[in-house]
Amino acid sequence: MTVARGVAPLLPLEVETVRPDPVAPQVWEEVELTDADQELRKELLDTWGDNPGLWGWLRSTSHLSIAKRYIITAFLFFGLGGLEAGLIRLQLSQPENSFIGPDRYNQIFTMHGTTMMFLFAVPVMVALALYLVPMMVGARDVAFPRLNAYGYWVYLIGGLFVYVQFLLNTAPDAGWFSYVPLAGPEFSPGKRVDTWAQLITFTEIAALVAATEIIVTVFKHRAPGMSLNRIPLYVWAMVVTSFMIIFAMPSVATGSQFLAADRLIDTHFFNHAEGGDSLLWQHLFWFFGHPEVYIIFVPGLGIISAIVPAFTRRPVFGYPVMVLALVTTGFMSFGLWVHHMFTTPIPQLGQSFFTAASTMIAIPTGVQIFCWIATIWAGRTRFATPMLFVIGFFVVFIIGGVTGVMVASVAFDQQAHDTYFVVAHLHYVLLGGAVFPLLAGVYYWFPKFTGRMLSERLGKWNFWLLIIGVNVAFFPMHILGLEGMTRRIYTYLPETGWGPLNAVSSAGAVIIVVGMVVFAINFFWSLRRGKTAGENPWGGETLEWATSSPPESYVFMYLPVVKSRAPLWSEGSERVVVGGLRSDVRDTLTTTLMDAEPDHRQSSPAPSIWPLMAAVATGVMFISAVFTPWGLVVGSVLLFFALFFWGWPDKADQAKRLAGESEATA
Amino acid sequence: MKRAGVRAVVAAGVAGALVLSSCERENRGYGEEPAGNPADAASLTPLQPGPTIRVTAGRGPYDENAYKVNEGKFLYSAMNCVGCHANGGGGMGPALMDENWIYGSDPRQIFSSIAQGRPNGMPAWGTRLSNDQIWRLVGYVRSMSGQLRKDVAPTRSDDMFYGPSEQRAKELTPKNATGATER
Amino acid sequence: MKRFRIAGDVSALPTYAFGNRNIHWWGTLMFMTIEGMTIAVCAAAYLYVRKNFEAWPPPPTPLPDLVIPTIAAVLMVLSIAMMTRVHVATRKMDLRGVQRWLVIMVIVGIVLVALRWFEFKALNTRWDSNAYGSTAWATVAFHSTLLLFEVVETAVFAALMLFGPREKKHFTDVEDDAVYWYFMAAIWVPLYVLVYVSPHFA
Amino acid sequence: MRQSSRLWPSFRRTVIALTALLGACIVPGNESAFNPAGPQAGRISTLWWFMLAAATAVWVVVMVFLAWAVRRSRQRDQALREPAGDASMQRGVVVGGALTVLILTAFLIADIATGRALGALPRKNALRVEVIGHQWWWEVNYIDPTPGRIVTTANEIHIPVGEPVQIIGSSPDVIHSFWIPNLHGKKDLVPGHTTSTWLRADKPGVYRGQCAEFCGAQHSKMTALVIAEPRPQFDAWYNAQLASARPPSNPVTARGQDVFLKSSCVVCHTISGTLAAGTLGPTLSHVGSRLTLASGSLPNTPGNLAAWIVDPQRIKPGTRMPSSNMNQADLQALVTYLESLK
Repeated sequence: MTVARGVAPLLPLEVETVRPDPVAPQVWEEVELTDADQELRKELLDTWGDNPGLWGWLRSTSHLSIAKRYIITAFLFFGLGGLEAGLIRLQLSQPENSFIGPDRYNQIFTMHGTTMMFLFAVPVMVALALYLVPMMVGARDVAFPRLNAYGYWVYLIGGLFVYVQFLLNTAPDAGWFSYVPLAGPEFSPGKRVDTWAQLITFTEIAALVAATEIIVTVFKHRAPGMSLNRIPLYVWAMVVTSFMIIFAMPSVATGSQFLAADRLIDTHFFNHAEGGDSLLWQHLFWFFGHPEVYIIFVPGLGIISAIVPAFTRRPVFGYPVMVLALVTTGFMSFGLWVHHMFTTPIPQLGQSFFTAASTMIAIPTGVQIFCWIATIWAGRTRFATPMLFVIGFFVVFIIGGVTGVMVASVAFDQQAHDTYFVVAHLHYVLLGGAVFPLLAGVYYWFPKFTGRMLSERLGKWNFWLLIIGVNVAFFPMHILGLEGMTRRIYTYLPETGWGPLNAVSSAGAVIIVVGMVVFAINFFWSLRRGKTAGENPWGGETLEWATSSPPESYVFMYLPVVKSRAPLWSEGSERVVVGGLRSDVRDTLTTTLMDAEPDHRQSSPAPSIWPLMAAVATGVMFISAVFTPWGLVVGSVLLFFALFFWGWPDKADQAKRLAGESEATA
Repeated sequence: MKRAGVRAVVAAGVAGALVLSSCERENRGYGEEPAGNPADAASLTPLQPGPTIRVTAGRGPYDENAYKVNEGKFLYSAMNCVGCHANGGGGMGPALMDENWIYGSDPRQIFSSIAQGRPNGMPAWGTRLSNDQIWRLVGYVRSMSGQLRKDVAPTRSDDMFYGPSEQRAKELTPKNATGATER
Repeated sequence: MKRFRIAGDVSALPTYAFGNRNIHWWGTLMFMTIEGMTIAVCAAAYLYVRKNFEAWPPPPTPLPDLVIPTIAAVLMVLSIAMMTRVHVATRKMDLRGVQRWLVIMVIVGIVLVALRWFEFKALNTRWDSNAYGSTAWATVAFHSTLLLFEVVETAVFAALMLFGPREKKHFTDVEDDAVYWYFMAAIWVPLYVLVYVSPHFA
Repeated sequence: MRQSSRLWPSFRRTVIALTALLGACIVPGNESAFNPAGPQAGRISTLWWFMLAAATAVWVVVMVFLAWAVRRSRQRDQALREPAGDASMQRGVVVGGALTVLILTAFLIADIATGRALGALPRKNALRVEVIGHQWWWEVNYIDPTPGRIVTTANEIHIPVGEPVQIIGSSPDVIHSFWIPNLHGKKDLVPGHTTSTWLRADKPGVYRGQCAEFCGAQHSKMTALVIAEPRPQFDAWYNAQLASARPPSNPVTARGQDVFLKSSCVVCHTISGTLAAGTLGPTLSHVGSRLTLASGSLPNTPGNLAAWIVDPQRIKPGTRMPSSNMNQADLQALVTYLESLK
């Protein structure tokens, strides 16, 4: 079996490992390009650049442009979800409000949950990772570029499908987790819940595909020298998140296909009269549901671990403990889904196990928080907007965390389940644990995306409006929840006494909307008139700051060699790199899993329209399946042709590639 | 240029039809009463004095509305129509899922069959059910023999399974008592 | 000013690698994990629903036949052995061997798909009869999508190796296809036992 | 269990004193878990106050540490790098981690203790009430060995004060969830499963609860009332419910009954002692004595009853009760008759 091993021996890299915690340089110095480098840069731009015009845009497989589209689309859905939240708060701002009828309201709150969870939270974290992870590990592109494009197009088609149905009065109206039998064939006539079931399929495919790419990129495309203990914490967080996606999402993808089958071809998965069980749906959904909220939260932890070193001028304290905590959180998240079902008639015995698991999962997150606080204590901290949002994370998330531990107890959960106490908990954890770190990440990496800085003044306004708005909007909900206000009610009677606190909560929602408008203004204003940012405006330690802002299409002219956990801080006066990758073909380096030694060169596929065609075929397949089961057959034939032309090697491209290789290495 | 224009118009028409059809299918229409007075129900038999006037095929108000037809299915079991008609296969009462219509297959004729009652035991539901409820039953009865669109007809119910649901029923062209096809 | 220091030259490295050194192997592993979880969820639903029945399969439904499913399961296991011929041929870069065995595997695949049609009949129940029928059909149907996808992929690779623009890298891709076939065939054995054999001992 | 129960009340007093400040801004009213009227809700309320205190303490401590770390960090001119710094940080993290484990274990013990305490509450010869959730109202049946003494009513459950009550829940259509915050936690009524929960009201009063699991268009107007009253009053009410509906005593109510029997009401509603025996909707045999109409949507006044009969869709859009077009005189007679059915 040794025939296939590389001809040339592994390269002796004259690299010695630097003291583990290098000191952050005061002033950041950019690399000076020689004439030869300028020449190489032109060739690389020509090879890696996207073709011009719309056709080029549609065929693009560059992870930078795909990830940018992904993030912008996710933020558009965030805006739509926010509008829906605004409508909900308007309707609930006073008792017996006739602003929205029950049918419209059920569609709006279901679309709010579905949009925020499936079309914003997971996709934006995954999209941010698709942009940053390849750069942070020192790779030129994500592992499977065409698959990356396919994932984005499927996500876009899913999002458009559900919102077109919303306009056609066919948005799902059974809650973002569509409990059967209400979402079943008998009690949800029409095509509303079918739309939800197919949306799940689209967003699952997109997330699974992205998770596969992130894992393979981190395992096989790391820069030479980046051994496992030198992988940045953000990248560790994204690897853990990707494994959670791989293991959790098939559960809901299969479950939603069961639900669609029950509704279309009369199967009996959830029909208790024919042996099915509605609790089977809850198990299938929440086995995915709880890891899902950690899939949204763990990237937030990763973002904070990426931001804290830059603003405290020292690496995060306790790297091994942090990685262990991330992995533990990933594993434990699969062991506590039944705490969503404490009030259902399942045996009491199992519930105390899930109480223990739900309580203990707070430990890894707690340890991480203490490590960050220790890092802040030991560092010289500068409070720019990203760091403000990190402090906001501490303030808001910990309230959500402790209420989470409260509802972990079976006894208390019987009072709090499905009330506004849980609504308060989930908003504190999601806004605190995901949106605040996300906004911190946007303020931190915006210079890298666009080459311009977001304005600090607007940033501070945005932060203070948000943190006040979140607390004013969601803290009263704790009290409302324990005063009997249940979830998903479109109105309530005046004598319930919930009016005043709901009015306060609605006022808070207005503050949040104003805060997000300030963010949007800051975003669009800075795009053109923000302060221009160099390669590394914040003096970050990880490799994404070694590229220009915004990065060129080839990202790294030479692949950097990593000597420590903070590569950019241990560079000294020269950047050690590896040369020899071809510039006439999209050439990338594949390295070994443990110590990232160069193993072989891998040519990244050229841009192609077929991922889009495959996504359209997938769309035709699943959308027509809503109306007729035969749609699946037609769609799969179309998908076959799309995948065939996607994978079939292009003769000219192959010839050019092989011509450049000598016989030894071909 | 003209052909492109035509194609654009056709595309817009198809898109419009799609929009209208799904809007109507999902319209819950709480509290809306069907317009028109059912009293002018079509006559029971095609026989009429003088020159024969083509009876235009009428449309029930809920033929496009999945929610109302599904509520009709609820009423079908709640009002114990199952007792005589079974789940459409017939028993004491005639079968409802086949192509034979003794008293006419026009929605207004079905309406009057339910409202006025028919010989051999069909009770008069006119005083016991509101017009809206009877029109829902008319919609459901027509879906049993595949008269309604596939995406409007109800699917299985959470009870014992008696056979393919109305959504998967084959479309049968209705015949009246004399065996001649109605339309 | 800061300069680049080129500490090594990778141009001499090969452009393809076998086994877990190449990224497609890892991609296949991830897809196998996803499909494995999907099958696990179907099996879990099958077992979860079982507790709602006293008799399994419920009385009017006869026991699933064993003849054809057993033949298919044995052929599935044999197909693993035959696929290793392809695997070895790819490692030896033996083009003739790979072409011959891929064509054989496509034929085996078509036979398996044909048998699968009869295996659905051997379930002796419709998917809409009751929860037993639904979960049995779901388990076999999800695996059938794997089988169909794998046979089509093998056919495409056979066409590529026979007629298409071949290059050495494609041997590694055929190897990954073989690995995926092992997974698809191996996972069918427990499913066969679960859906066809276990009702006989309920 | 003996030893810990002596500890428990003293512990409870300190906890309640500690959170009196925060508690002040919460108005303990009807339908509130803060104002337990029974042992079950009481135990859970104690657990809540303990957890609130612990959680607030955790949050405050972490915020204090964070503020201290931020202040200390701004005074440094250079990030701390020597091993001494790492050692003190490690001590901090280890102590923090240990405290977290400790507090979480305390939460766990408190929960298990509450769970066992709830299980240990007396259940002997409890009044057995079957509650069936329908799409958007509650059917209530008092189970009794002798069939003649079974009382069927809707939306309002009378229970004797101080005696355990077993609620046996089920649902024929979608998942509902029976929850009276003042008395006990919620239990989901899942089709195909029956579930049971035990309540006890130690103080008389009307305790309101709402369906807690989203069940369709009118999920928000599906309210249940539990009316706890002393034993004699309960027995009087029970016997009144057993008796069949009062026959009409004057011409107006006679005409009302006649209108009722001739119109579409009989298809869905029952009035014991008359021909009306429909079971699709709630029984109206003693509708006059009920506090609310349409499952808690309206107080039971003649005006509301008339408005509800004429056009229920305006009050509960989506409900299955059809609107009726009867003339004013018939309507008044019908309402008078129904109100007379005490």
